[in-house]
Amino acid sequence: MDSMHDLGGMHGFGRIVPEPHEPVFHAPWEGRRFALTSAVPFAVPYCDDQFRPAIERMEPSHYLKSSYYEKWYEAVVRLLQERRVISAAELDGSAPPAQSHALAVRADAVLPAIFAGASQARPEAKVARRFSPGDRVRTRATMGAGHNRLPRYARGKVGVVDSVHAPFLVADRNSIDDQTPETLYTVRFEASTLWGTQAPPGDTLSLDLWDSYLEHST
Amino acid sequence: MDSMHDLGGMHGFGRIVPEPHEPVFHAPWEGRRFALTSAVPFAVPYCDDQFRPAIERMEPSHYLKSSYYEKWYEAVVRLLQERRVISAAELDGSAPPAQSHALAVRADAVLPAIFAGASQARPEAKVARRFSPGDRVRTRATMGAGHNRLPRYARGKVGVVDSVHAPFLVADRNSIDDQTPETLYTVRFEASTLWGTQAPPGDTLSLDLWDSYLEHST
Amino acid sequence: MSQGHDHHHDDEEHGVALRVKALERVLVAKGLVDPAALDVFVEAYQTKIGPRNGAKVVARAWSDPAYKARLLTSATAAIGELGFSGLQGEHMVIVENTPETHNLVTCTLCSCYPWPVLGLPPVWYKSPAYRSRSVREPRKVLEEFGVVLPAGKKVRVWDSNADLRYMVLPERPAHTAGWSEERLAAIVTRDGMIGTALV
Amino acid sequence: MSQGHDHHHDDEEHGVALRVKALERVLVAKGLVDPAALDVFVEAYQTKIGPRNGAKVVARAWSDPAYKARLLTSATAAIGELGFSGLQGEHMVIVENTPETHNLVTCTLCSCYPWPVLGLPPVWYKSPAYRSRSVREPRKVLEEFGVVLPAGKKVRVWDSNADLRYMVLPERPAHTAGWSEERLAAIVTRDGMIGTALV
Repeated sequence: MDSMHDLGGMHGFGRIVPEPHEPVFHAPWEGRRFALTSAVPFAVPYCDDQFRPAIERMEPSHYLKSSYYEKWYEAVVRLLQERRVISAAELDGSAPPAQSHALAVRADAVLPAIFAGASQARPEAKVARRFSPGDRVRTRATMGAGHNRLPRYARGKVGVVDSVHAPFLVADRNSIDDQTPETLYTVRFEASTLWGTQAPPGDTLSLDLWDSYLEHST
Repeated sequence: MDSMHDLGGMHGFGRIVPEPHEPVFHAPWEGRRFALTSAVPFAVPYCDDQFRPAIERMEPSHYLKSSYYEKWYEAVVRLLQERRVISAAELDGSAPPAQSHALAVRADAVLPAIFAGASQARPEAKVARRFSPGDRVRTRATMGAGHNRLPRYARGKVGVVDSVHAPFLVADRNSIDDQTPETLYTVRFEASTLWGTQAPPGDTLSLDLWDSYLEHST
Repeated sequence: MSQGHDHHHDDEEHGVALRVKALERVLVAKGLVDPAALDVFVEAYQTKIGPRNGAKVVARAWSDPAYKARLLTSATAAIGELGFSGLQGEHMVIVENTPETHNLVTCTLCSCYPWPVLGLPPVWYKSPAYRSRSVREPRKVLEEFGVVLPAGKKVRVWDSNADLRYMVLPERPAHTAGWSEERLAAIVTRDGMIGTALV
Repeated sequence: MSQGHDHHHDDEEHGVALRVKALERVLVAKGLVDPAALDVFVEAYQTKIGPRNGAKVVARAWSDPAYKARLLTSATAAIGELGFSGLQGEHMVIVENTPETHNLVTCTLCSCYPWPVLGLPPVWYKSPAYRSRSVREPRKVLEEFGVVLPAGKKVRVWDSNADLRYMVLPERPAHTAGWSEERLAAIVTRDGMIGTALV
């Protein structure tokens, strides 16, 4: 999906404005909103690879204008509605909330869940490992209309495999409930390959790319 | 410049909404605004290749939200200010307008100027013509931070030269007052080259590309 | 623009109108524009330069094989024969729809459009939706415009990114045999010459 | 967020606060979330999980060569030794700044960030400005943050686009010889571990 989220290398967004002494949450409702989006997937399971496309489907200028927690909030509401867990009428208060069969995460389970994480590695999976460190690889030139994690700026580009990792679920497929894993590689690109000859020689950029994102290059 | 204007192939903009019986101008001020942006370059010469980058420098979400005549209006004001033809104080009314030395286009010169056009072809120029119809060419993989007319979706892509045109001023250079022309070619790409294998076989897309945008391909 | 005529919208529009008027006043006072010249620009694109010009070109091409041949090889000159020329049409290319091929014109980078034959572009042509989708999913776009192509017909998209300006020559409908040029011109639509309609 | 506290902004903020409260009410009523669990999430990231964790990792690596070796080869496990683990840090990679190389971490596609060691990302890290520019002109970005690199130092950018999460191990400042881990940890900043500061 070549949506507004794929910002790498775009011009026109101006200066970066750090906020001095930025608090974790700017107001109680911001913390509450973060907590809601964190707690919901325990009751209504969805993974990041389903959550992210829900964000990516936001209307582009709204995407640019909204804060990140706001994006999360909208994505959660969208996912809950699409899965018919919640209705528009329940949301706007015109219908009383119907009891769901899902199980809310208990307060005492939260910290253990945070510290356990949610790894998408599948170390035991038998999968192809077509590339080795030092191999020159070319990334796919085009991606489809579905969710994927190959930024536009790195398509059809030649880099070198830096390291080989475990098999991981592939974002593209996992977003549509296909949990076939693939080997993940860290691939290093010369900055000049990505941005042209003005880029300082020797500067590099690395991305983590699944096996099917790559082909051998000369 | 990889700004918000380079929209080709992006997802998320929704349905196209034609306006039934759309008038040429929706209100008198819209016609007036169009006319202003059309008349000013006669007095303060700038070409489309300088006008467009002024639009492309708009803040991205503002770019998306504003109508096209609004973009023109802002670009004209920006160019006039950058060239010190008009001051912020004159614009906001806090200083009286100072008489300029530029010559406004006369009413009786407008129609002849419209019908004459403003060709950027330089048919007599002696320039390289490295490619011929039928040649396979690859477009440049990266463009710099300057103005250019090679959309991101068509970078590093292989197509076939369909036709060869006259030498034309090159947008990139013309935007910075370098009027060295180059041969222009129409290059045809398979849709699947640009968008992937989901694209219907046989569908194509054509772009008009200057000599330096291309290299020979196998 | 015609939508959402609520109070907020009217306020906004009023603000823009005032800003435009203020700029005109300053530019006139500085001697950079002549209000009478502005009138000529507005009137030219409201009355002289619009899709009726393109329709005449199409009708002539449908009626006169020799003209059509000139139009397809030397579009700018052939269009000039009918008195149409100038800004944003200095280098015209006519792309012909055939039983095998449907053509669609767009401009993804801005709003390039063949003014001498089609006038100023409609708002939708300049919208992010059309600009983003026309190149990537032209068949879906055509469907939204009500154009369903027969299976096997190829789509050619022309992204007007440089100095050439494109206009589509639609297929002449079968039922128009013997029609006068004037009658033919009356059925040719702006969208037909962009490629978002069949005629 | 701290800027522009005008009336309009306050209104908007009030609207968001109400919407969040309304959603919480509905989700609680439906049995999808437990308000007490929400409290735990908020508290965890306000008090337990933040850049002080990462600073401890850095200070340990600066003080203990064997730990540093483990950290650079098996980052997740080495970070786990200090009790930090979990969501958005399941597969950690530590990238070491050296006299030859400066590292910068970003996420152009969303907001990936190593939560167990750095907590939740600051607003600027998630901004279009940082996401668009960090990969294309990292040196200009660093300059804006006040980091001017000596000539010849290479920049390596890490765009966290998949399952790995990156943290920078800054160079230990020369003047800190003999300092305790606690004292060292106190000088390590969040930005130093993102790469937008030297320490």
